[in-house]
Amino acid sequence: MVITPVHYIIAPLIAAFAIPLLTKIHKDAARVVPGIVLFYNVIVSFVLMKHIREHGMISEVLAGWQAPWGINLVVTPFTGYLASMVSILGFIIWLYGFRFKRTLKGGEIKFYEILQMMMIAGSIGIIITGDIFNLFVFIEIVGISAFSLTAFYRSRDGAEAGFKYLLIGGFASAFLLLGIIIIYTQTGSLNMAQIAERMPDVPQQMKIIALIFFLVALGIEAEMFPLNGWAPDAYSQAPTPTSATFAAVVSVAGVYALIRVVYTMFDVEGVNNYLMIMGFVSMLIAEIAAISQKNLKRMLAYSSMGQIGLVLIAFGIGSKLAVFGALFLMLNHGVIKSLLFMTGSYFIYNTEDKKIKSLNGIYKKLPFVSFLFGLGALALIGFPPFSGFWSKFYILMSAADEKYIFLIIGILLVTVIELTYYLRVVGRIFFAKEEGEPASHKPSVNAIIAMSSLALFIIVIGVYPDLIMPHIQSAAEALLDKSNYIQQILSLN
Amino acid sequence: MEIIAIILLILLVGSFLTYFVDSFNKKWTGTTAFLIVLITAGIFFTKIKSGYQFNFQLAGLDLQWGLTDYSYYFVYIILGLSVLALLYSIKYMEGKARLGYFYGSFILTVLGMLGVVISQDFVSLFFFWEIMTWASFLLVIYNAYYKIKTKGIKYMIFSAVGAYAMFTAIVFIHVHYDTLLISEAIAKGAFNFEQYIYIPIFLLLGFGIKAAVMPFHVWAPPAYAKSPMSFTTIFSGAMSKMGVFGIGLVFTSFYLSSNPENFFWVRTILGWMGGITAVMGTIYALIQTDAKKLLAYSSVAQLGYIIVGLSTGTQLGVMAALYLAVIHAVFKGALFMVAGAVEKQAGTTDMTQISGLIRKMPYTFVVALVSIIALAGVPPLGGFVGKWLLYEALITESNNYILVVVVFFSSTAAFMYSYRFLFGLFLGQEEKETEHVKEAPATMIIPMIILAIIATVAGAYPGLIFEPAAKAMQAIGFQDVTWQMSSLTNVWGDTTDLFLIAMLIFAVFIISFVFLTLKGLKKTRYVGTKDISTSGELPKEWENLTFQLDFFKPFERAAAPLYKMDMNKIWKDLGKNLEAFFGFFRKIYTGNGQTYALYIVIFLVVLLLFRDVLFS
Amino acid sequence: MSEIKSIGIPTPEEIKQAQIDFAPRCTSAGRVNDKETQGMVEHILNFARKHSLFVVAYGTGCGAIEIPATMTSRYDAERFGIRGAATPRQADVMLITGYLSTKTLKRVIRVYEQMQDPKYVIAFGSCAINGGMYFDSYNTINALDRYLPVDVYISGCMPRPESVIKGFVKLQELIKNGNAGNGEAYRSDLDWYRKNQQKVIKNWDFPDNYNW
Amino acid sequence: MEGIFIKILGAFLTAILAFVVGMLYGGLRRKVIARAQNRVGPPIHQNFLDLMKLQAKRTNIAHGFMGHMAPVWIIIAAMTVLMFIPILHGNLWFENLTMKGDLIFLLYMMVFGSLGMALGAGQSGNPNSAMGVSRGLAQLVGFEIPFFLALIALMIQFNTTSIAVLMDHQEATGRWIIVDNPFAFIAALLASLGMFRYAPFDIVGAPAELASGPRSEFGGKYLGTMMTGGAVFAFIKLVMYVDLFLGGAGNNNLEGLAGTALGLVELLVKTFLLYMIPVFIGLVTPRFRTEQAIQFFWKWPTFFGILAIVWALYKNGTIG
Amino acid sequence: MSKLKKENKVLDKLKSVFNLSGEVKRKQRIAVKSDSKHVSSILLFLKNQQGFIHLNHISCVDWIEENEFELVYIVWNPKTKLTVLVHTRIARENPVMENIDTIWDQANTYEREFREMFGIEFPGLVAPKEFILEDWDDIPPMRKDFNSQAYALENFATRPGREDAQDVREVIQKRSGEELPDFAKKYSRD
Repeated sequence: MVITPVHYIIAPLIAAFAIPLLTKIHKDAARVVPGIVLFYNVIVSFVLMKHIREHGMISEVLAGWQAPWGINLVVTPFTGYLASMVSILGFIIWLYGFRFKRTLKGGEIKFYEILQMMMIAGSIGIIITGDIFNLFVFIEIVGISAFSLTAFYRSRDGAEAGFKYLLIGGFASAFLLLGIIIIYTQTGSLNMAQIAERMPDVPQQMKIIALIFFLVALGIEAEMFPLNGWAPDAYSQAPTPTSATFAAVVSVAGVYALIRVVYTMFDVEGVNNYLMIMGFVSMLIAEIAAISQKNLKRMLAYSSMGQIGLVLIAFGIGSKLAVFGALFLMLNHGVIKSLLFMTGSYFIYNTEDKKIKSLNGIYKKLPFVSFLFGLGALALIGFPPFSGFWSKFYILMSAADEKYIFLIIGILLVTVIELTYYLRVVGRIFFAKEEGEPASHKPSVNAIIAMSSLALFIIVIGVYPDLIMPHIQSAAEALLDKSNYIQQILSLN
Repeated sequence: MEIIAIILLILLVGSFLTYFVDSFNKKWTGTTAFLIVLITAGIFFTKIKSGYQFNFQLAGLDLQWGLTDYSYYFVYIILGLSVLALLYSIKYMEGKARLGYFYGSFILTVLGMLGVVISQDFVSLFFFWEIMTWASFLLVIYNAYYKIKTKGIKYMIFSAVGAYAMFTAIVFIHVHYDTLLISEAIAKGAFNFEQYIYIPIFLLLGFGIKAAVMPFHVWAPPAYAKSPMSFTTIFSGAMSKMGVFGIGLVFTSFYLSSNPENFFWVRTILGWMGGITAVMGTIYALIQTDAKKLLAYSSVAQLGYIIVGLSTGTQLGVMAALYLAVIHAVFKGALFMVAGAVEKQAGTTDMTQISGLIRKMPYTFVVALVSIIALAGVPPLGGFVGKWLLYEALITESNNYILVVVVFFSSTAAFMYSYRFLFGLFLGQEEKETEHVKEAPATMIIPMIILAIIATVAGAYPGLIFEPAAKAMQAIGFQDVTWQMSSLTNVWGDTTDLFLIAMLIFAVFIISFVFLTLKGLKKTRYVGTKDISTSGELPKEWENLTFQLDFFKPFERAAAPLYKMDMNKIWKDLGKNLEAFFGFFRKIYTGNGQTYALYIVIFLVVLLLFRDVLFS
Repeated sequence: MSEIKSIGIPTPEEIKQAQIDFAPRCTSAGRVNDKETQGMVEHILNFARKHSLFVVAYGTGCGAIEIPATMTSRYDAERFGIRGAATPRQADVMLITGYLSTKTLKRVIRVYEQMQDPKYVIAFGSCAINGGMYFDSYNTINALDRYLPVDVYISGCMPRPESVIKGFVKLQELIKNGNAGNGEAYRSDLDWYRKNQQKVIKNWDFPDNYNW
Repeated sequence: MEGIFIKILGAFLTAILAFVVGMLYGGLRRKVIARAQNRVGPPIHQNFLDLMKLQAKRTNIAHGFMGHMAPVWIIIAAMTVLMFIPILHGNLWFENLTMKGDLIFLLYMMVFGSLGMALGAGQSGNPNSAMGVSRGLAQLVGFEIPFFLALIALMIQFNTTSIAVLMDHQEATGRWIIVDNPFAFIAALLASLGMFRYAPFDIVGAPAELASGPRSEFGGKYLGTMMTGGAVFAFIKLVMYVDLFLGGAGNNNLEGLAGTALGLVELLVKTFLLYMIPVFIGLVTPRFRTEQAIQFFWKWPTFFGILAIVWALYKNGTIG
Repeated sequence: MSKLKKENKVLDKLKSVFNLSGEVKRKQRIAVKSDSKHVSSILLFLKNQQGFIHLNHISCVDWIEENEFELVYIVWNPKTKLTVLVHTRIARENPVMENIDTIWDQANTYEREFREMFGIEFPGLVAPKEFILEDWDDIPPMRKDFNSQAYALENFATRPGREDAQDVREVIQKRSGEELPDFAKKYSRD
């Protein structure tokens, strides 16, 4: 096998070092090279997915140290699914931001490209690593890229948002490290499979305290209430492709980490309830906050938090159908929210301020972008025949299977709130009387391609979900089959 | 490929095709849409017969599409009315902006409605229901440039609440009865009000909101009035019938049930809700000054009758409901078309602005007259049959004597707004402002006249509608539905012969008309409306002799307590309070990094303190 | 007072001319309903007309107060078939009750023209006959039959209800003989009437076509 | 064949009878009012003279097609309702094409004329007409409620919606429905006050306020035809009340012409007595305002209507 | 004099404030004569200070010999039951008088009438031009130089025999052969 999981990590790292040099040769290199790297990642994903479908999961060890002693990269159908999703979305976001420099006021394009690439690569690393300390390292990589990107515009607000993110990210790192330390002292291992194997021997109190540190730390990354104070500011101040990345990639990685820790490493009762309740609270508060937002990007940020809450609810339910729905929703959310951020970015670009108010009648200026935004909004709310419908459908089905009737009603009521604010924006875009004469920036070709491909995905999956469902199904099975995971990793060596 | 899938595909592709035709050539957009739906209707009625079924799998679910006699009955309404509405629409929408958008959404709505009635499993039902809802939402906000925040959104919120209630019911049917097929759910007794009462209640809530039942009707009047009239025709005529369709489906188990006592409360409550809907719709209709709004409230009231009919559960009652569903689609479709024609030709439908159009738009007036007579339920037109069936059902079969008075009150008060509509638009003073008005173009008149003819024929030969209605009733659980071609019989054996009535009225009409016309023919003069006896005063040009404002003020004063119950205000207050409440929660996100850090610490501490409670 | 001009007395020729002007319109000659030409059907119809007089009372002057008295139990005009009509469309008889100012004349003409044939006019009191005590007023017309065809004048200032009933009985007699109802005469002599009317009513804004 | 001929001839006879009696009753009313006011009053045949005069008007004004048609609607409604109400019970000549009336049909058909005339009045453009129509419709909503309640009471007490069956029942038991269900009669009687539109419910045509309301633009042949229709309608209403509550007429055992004559006399007596109730009430009362009239109907008459239903249910054995 | 204490008090008060002449006509009635310029201030004073809150009437007299119009404002105090008549005179050519409908709304009606019947202009009077007359095109009819009879003869057809409006008393006298009574002679036209 020529292509191994390590290519995911190696290629971006090499490129990151090479870009400053290549920029000297040709100034466009900084923009082209990340694309090549991300595209390579997509190829890697496809090859690996094909491989694991045929031969089962892959566990690659680095530097010759066998697991559990060495660092290993694991591609199961689950991680493979997420990694593919992240890399594809990453590539599309790059494609969208290809001509990004023209919008820059401060900062340098090469730093932007490198950080963006590193953020995506780090997220992939979080997903495929099998080692808990390595997880921490990757989270730090993502975090540092994210802090810098948040403050990329070097404006007052940007700096403030970046600092907030940094502050809270610091808490996350500290707690995560604390958790890792506790676990290491108790199990003497950093390999997740081995930790999971040895977990039954750990004293209950230690286990729980370690779990709480993990929950708080990773909850910050996964934007769980009340740990998500950084998110609205970061989303709204970062460059738009970065916001899209936050929504589609970073949050996915955060949720992955949380789920991996909760599902695989620990065997504590009550975590599921915790996830469900906190997920619901996050969702409720986020949507409530979103309804009174005046800034489009902030609104989308709160909406993202709400969607992540729904994902957590689904993971909290924990049945196979629920996990399936959650994974489906993660994919849908990544796609749809990227689309919304991309289109929303063009709206903002065409108006003076980022206010929703100034979107009145922008349909006439940007018909195609408006159309895509409307499509995305309808899909995100969960209207058929768009892909969002199916994920919500399965999550609610699974909740019903467990007879959580009030949860279902709650989720649906929150959906009504969601629908209200999205349709208000859609109504403004299409039907309100336009005011003023904002400058008209038409979308560039690459952006149109990126956005259209996302929209196409939404419609196709919406009408014929069978295209993607087998993959998600196997991913869900892989996640839930904990013993198989442990055995495979520990016996493969 | 299955023929039904082809039909849906034609509509789907047609929707996009229309959109693109519009950017190509604006003139042909309407015609394209009309042809697409016409072809669809042609294929449907020739190729698909009742009893057709199509099973397939999607997304791991067993789905089933098909047609019973019951759903076929509604297909008549949907496709028939859509074809006429689109024919009408060609000229009506001419010269307006975003035609592609309009027709695309229009066809999508038709697709959604068709999908709803052909679905025989809940997932497809919900799927198409939602398509129908959002596509119609796009059309509702098509005109509402200013009130987007309240009017259109109100419709969507109510629809969404209804749809999600339905969805909740669907998932629970899946959980409790392990089926998604409607027929199986009915067979397993999912709607029996014995166990899991919330399932049928949620379903009824979902359908009831679409059928604009009492406390949830507030979305309907503005939505009906603000949409383009050619769309309101099917919005009020056909789409509201989807709610009726659903209620009928849910009640199938009631009609089939061996112990109907289970259903006593639900049918009583629903019947009363329908009755109150009828009354409130009527009394609000008669204080409107905008003809479109008047018709919209009237639609709400008429839907109330249908709900009452369904809730009786007797043969005559359900027959009344189904008959009214068709006849309401017919006359209300025609009336909305009339309102649209007036709007198109005179620029507004505000009855305080225009009056006296009868000489300018004679054909439109005749259609309006016929439809209004049908609406008011006065013999010999089709509306009377529905009213008769409803009253007889309530009196003779379901013994609901007070409800029948409520319904009767509503339908008597309906005379008032019926008159108001005709008087406001067509009769009264001929003002100078409307001098330029001309008769609407032929493609707008023809569909109206077709509908008017149907309403007339249905008065003498209601059997033409009874026949499919009887079949439909047999499909939802009635046995041996009896009907006659042109007479009505109740269970006590009292008969009313409609054909004779029609003939008698026609004969007297001819005799007295000829007498009155021929007598002093040459010495009878027709004069304008300025030539009236105003105590000898010569009306000046600027003098306003039009009586339009506060038309029914005495009635308003007499019925003042009824007007105090304003549902609209209650909902509005609820919305405002909720938003204020949400604003309070929003303050959690202070935007201060220190606060956020504090949250994290507190959260950690709380988790650590309550770790034994939370985890074990 | 010396500034008031003395008014010239019209010459006999002028008086004669005036009499000629008045002559054909004051008598019942030239009616559609000569007794000779009156057939059986018309006779019966006249009987009905005679006994069914719907009255639109144009309360122009002080005579308006006499009408209610006429309708009361004491005088009981209803026994003659006299009955109030609310609008000119339904009415047969118009009562001009007293002096008629130019402003009112316009309305009276309008009402008269809105009545349907056959229609009758009864004028009350000396003011309606010749101006009465207002003969030299700047806004009271002096000779009503210059402007409208009058069937019966009731003298008096004001006529009491007995006189009013007498007038009605006279009208009934005329109707019976086929001598009342000047609608068609008015129509045929419209030019003459219009000329007179327009002389008084300065700002003539009636519709051009005469409306029966 | 002969039967049909007799029926059609009988229908014509009925129409003529209704017309003559209705007109005479109108004249009688004027006479009664006059005598009550201590004056001579017009002759009884005054209404015929009025009608003749109106029809003999040489010119006529119509304000357009609907205005022209207005009397036609009234005639249609009057004739159709007439054909559905049996004048004499079981009589060969006065069975009116044997269309045994359905009460709900009658209820709707009776408003047909008013609505049609309202349309004609509306086209004239006279504000008074529209105002009268507005009042009339409001009043209609008022008095239809108790009337309908009374009818429902009859329907459920005797399990029929047909007026003919009710008459059969009265003949069979020999007991009038006024005895069987007095409250229904009271409710219907009070409703009839509004139906006749005499004082205090003459708010539609109130001459001093509205210049005779909807009729203000009609004269000549139009007014005459309306009068005809109105007269027929008055008779129909009376006959309907007699049929419903007072046992109908013609229940004698005499054969042939004598029986018919006796039946007609019986009918005239009953209708006359019934007619005098609204006339006398109208004689001594001033006029209501519209909202007062509506509220009147919604109070006591409605109460009696509900009482009638309760009574009917009690008699029927459904309750108690 | 002591009887008319109230009246004199008001008159004295008025005299002390304004330059006017006046007298107490009789019980409860005071007449003052003033310059037309001061009328509005007098009326305001009466209304606001003295409690004459009611405007009874305004009348106008055409003194054609003196070439003046006389306007009389009659105001009334409901508490003391006193009436004050404010007389003023204005020139007959281009007569202009101050508009007082800001003090009493009902003055508007009187002023409209004066405008129409006498041709007096009230600057600032807001009212339709036509009040009683319709389409009047002669000099205002209440002026004494307007010849009503001539106007009537010219405009209205006259019944034969009444053209000159002869004094019928002589005819009566001749017919009856009786002497005219004194009161009849007193009001003789000549």
